[in-house]
Amino acid sequence: MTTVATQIKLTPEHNARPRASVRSRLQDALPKIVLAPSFAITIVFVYGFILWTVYLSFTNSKTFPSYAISGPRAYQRLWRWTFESDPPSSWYTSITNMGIFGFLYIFICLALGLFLAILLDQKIRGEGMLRPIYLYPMALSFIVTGVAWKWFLDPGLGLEQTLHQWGWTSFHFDWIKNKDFVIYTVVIAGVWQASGFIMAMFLAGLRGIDGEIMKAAQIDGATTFQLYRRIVIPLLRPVFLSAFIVLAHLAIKSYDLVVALTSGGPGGSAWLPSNFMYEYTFKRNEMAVGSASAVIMLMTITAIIVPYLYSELRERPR
Amino acid sequence: MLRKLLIGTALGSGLAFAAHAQDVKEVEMLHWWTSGGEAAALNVLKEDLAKQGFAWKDVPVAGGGGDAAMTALKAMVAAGNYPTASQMLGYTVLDYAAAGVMGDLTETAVKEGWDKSVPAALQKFSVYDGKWVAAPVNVHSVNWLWINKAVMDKIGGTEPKTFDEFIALLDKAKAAGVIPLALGGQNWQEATMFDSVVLSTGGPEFYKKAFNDLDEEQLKSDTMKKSFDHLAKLVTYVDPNFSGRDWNLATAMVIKGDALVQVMGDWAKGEFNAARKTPGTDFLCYRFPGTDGSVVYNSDMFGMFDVPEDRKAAQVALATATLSKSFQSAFNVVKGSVPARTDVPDTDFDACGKKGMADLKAANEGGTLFGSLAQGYGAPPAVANAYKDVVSKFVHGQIKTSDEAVTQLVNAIEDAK
Amino acid sequence: MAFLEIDGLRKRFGSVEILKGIDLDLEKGGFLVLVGPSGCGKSTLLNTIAGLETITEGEIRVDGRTINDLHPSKRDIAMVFQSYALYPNMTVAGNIAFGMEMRGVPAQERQKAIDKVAKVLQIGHLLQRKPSQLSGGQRQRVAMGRALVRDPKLFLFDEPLSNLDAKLRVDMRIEIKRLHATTGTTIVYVTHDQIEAMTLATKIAVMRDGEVQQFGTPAEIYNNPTNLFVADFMGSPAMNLIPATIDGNGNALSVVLQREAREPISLRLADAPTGLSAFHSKPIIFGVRPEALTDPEGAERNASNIATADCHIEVVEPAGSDTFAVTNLGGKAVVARLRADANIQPGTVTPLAFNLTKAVFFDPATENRIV
Amino acid sequence: MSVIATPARQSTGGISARTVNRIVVYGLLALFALFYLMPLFVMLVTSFKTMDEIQNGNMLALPQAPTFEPWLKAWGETCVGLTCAGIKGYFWNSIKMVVPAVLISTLLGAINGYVLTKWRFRGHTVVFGLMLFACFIPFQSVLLPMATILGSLGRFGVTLRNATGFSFGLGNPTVNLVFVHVVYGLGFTTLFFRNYYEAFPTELVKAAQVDGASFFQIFRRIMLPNSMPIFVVTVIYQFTNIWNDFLFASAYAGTGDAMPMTVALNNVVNTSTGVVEYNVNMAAAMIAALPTLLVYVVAGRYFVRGLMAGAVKG
Repeated sequence: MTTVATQIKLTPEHNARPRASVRSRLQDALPKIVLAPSFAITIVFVYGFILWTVYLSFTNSKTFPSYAISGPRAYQRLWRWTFESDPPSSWYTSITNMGIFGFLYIFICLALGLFLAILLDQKIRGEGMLRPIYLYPMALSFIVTGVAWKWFLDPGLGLEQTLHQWGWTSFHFDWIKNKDFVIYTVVIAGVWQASGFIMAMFLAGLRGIDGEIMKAAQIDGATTFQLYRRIVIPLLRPVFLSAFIVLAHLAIKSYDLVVALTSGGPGGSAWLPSNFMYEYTFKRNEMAVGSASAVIMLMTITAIIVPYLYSELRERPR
Repeated sequence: MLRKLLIGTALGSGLAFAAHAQDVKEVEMLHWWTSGGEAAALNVLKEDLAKQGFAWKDVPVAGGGGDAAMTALKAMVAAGNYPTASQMLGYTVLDYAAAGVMGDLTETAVKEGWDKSVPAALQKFSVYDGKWVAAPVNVHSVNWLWINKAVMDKIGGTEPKTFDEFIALLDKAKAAGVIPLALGGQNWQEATMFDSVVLSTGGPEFYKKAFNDLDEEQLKSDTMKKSFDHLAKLVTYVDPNFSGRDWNLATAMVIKGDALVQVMGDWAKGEFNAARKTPGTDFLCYRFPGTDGSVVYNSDMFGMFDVPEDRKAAQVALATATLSKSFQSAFNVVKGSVPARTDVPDTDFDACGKKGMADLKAANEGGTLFGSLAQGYGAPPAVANAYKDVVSKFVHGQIKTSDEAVTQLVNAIEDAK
Repeated sequence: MAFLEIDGLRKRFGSVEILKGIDLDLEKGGFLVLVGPSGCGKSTLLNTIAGLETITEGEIRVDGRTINDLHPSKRDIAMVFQSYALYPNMTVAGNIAFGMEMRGVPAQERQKAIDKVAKVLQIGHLLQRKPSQLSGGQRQRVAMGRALVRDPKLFLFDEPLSNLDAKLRVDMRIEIKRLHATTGTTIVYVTHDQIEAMTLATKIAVMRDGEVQQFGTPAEIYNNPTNLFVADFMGSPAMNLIPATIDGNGNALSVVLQREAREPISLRLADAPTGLSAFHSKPIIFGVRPEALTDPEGAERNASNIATADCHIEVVEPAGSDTFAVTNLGGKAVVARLRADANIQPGTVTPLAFNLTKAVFFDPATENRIV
Repeated sequence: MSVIATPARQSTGGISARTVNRIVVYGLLALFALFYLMPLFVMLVTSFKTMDEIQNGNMLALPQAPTFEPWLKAWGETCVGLTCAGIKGYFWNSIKMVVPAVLISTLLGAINGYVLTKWRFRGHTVVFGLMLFACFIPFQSVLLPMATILGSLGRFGVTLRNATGFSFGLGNPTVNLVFVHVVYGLGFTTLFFRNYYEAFPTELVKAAQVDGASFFQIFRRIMLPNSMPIFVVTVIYQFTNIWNDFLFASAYAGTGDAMPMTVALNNVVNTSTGVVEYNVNMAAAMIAALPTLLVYVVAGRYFVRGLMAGAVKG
């Protein structure tokens, strides 16, 4: 049978037949009635607010929202900051940082998460102890761990200082103080926070793979490396996609990571678009620019996420 | 939206008024003074009010030098839940007043004679459209040097009177193996220092035209370029790990003798006080070389919101207590700043405080009291932050030359206006 | 009036028509099997009877009452699912009693009913287990118990045996047959297995592409398939369907089967269907079931029309009870069913007897039976 | 599944390849464990040091004279704004906000997932797509419009109170926060449950329908009892996110009587003047994080199991 046939159809197309009783029609509509509040809430509080933001981006809103449309000046400014940016504007820094951070953060988290999951899947004694160790960073607010990381990465207090005290005086690690490298320290802390969670997702995926497939591959003479590369990793595709969604969402919302760790970095060199947006909306009283940057962020997310959602959600013939 | 909000609030407050015939004996206060010393200073006010029978509903939101608090305030105002008062800075007061959400304290102000005792420069921010909307708590001045006396003695330095003498002093410290200049590499600290550099390089007239009037001629002048050169020179005396450092950690370097001097506002004195250091014997306070006679200020204000009638009595009590001479003295002794009214006796203040009060009075009378651009008293936040961006990028090397810095500054300010 | 009546039933999903006008009826106590290849709409039809899917057009009546718009629980039906659909969080007893619980039957009565059913199905010792602790056959029994306990007007079975192994499947088939015989309930049963259909049904509906191809008793379906599809689908091994031509004139028609490297076989038809005369010299499909093509000794003695022809035997498959021989006629492999002890060797030429009384003819163009 | 345990082919020089293999695997795991534990270690040792030791000693060194003082101070004495009674009181504020928010958003997610998989209707994918995309909205950009709406609700609450004597929670900061977290948690909870229920046998629902169970009875008796794994995942995820939220908490519930733990902690940690009491800050941070840590350690096992059971399926 096709997928459609196994679904229970709720929109009855009664034609030329006696009308169902009010009660039974209510029964039929019940699932929709139950879903309606959630959906309505989403429409109002997400899409309504998105529209509101889009509207504001075309106004001259400063400290407070103003509702007189005044044209795309905010976008023109962002455009100029993107393409005539020497020395780099805060906006240019934010979006290039987003590129660097987004790519490295997602890539390293996926790679490290998969790697740890594979290691942890080798019938490890003490897995029950290791797993929470890898997972716990996700449980802590960065308000808290940001301070610890800031210390650790500070050349005068942390790793560099410690290694110097231990006698390795030529050791040098001052990325957090360097405008060109500070974004990579944000990556390190971000990876620390999220990779354990990704590890858990991969671990779950690995445990879900049919053992017989693995045996078959081993009998076929695949080496361990080949086994993972050719069989296991392709089978984990759905996990990759889910992990990607989780990481992309975390990357885009990374705000306090930057603030707690770097206070924005030397000369604002660690900014991400969410910092830009917050800064312009709330601190610089340029709400129109903040809104416009939010709109551009949302458009970028749409461009990345919607094709994924489409491919995942369209009816697949079985 | 705001208009709708206001109607809603009016409606809400009307109903609330109907419901409560009695006044609400409570002040709701949003602030970001959460550290020990600040909280202690604010406690003086809380106790003052308690004596009059008013409860204190605390809304502390720390972080980012008031950023988090201002975001919370914006949300509260958008929701129509105005606090009785909120700690606010400069142009923010005027923005909220323009939006029509501030109360009117003119009556109290007249009765208490605020317009005579509060410096005119401050009134620019506490009075909107002829109405008193905020109570200034203090006046901070930005153009100070804070010097460790022991280090100064060791290297045999004397008070620098010009920028060149200052550089010579820093060189001595460098030669003695001390970090000459303690700086926290955050944009507001860098820009705060630059305020003083510009005042020193160009003089009071130049500072006013450039940083308060935003005169383009001055902004792109050679004097501005020279100011950036001076800033570049100063940055060479900073230790390599300065980037991202909090200001109080920089102050701590001076207190401990790791560094000779910090260029910082007088809130730094609160740190010396907390460390039980005495001016004159443990540390020295000098005006930034070449800025004696002028004061670059910022001021904490308590913005008074348009609260329902039944909360007005509490608000008036709060405002009156805030500007009372006793509180002004007690608070500012702890905080390191000077009173917001010029008629407070300086008996309880230490040497630096006394000098600060005298300087403020003189500057007020002499017309050399200028708002700090870095602290949001020279121009609206959009401009001030654009300015901080340029200074910070210059300090950290994204902007490489003084010429470029001047061009960028002019463009950024023009863009943000 | 029949007990279950389905009139002009149609179901559409958007522009796709899943059921294209179904008319069926079943007497009380009957056993209707819906059979067909996957995708033919048989499960959808069952679901519409259960009320799990709505219908677009038409009417379903049970015991004279239209149930089109009734909620499944109001139709007085019970259903056994392919996967058994046992609630994993409940014990066997809980599963069996759930329906009664939903109807507000007091606990005591529920217990009684459970005990009764457990006795019938011999699952008394399993009552406190969870479904995950049961074997496949046990789950099947519990699923049936859940249906039985309801004592409904109508039982619906959706491919209930397809998840069992071959032996268990035969056992359960017999069990279901016995259950039907002893309880006398009315059953609608969906399967894609034509043996199940033949053995269990009192009525069979063969379906394809949302249409009923033929509706009748198992014997009718088997012996008188109305078209090529039914002929091909029902019976195992399947009916031999051999391309042929009609020769002769008037009443003396014969069917001619081509052979490779030999002259064609011509079989004379004694009482050919009347429609066949129109196909003179035209191609037809000649259908003969394997058991109607056998060794001359094993052929039905009293059949009125038997023709014998020498055939080249290509493969011999001894199956124990029978021996199957494969020859080639009309370009197709044709299976003959011989006695188990028939002495036959592959590669030899042996005479085979065609029981033409049982033969059927189809029009290759319309695929319908020629009558 | 588990592989690599391929038996050693030849043992070379006494130590088998397998042993070497195991040593490498355990070594790597231990190394990464160190990486993950390092900040926790720094926080822990700092919280037991005196201020003197922190300022003059090594960050990674063990405390020479361990003291519980910072913990006691953080718990009962440190100042949050003008109130100096430690952070203990804010636990309750957070709990009474987090627990309902987590439960409501999880239950709604469950029921949404149930409808979106088992009671499909035309356009169900669009509805789900829209709800899922909602996860990506940056919270900073909803702060103000949300405040406006909460404000209107609050005024409506006042009207209600005047009319009926009850405000039905409208205008209460805790209720507001619960509402906000439910609204912006729905996307993820619905995603989790939808993916889980997608693999949940539809025949069970049909069977229950035939058995006469209603829409809600099926949900309560059939779906929920079989949703434990995904429940654990969703609750952990929501609990962590809501407990750690600062933005909404500070904007909508900054006042003392509703202030959640994160805002209080921020007020302790994020002071910009005075000597920063790192040991107290670290202790406070640890205390504030205890509930989430506990949840991860206790439920960590079920977490992976729950992820396995469906949350990671595309």
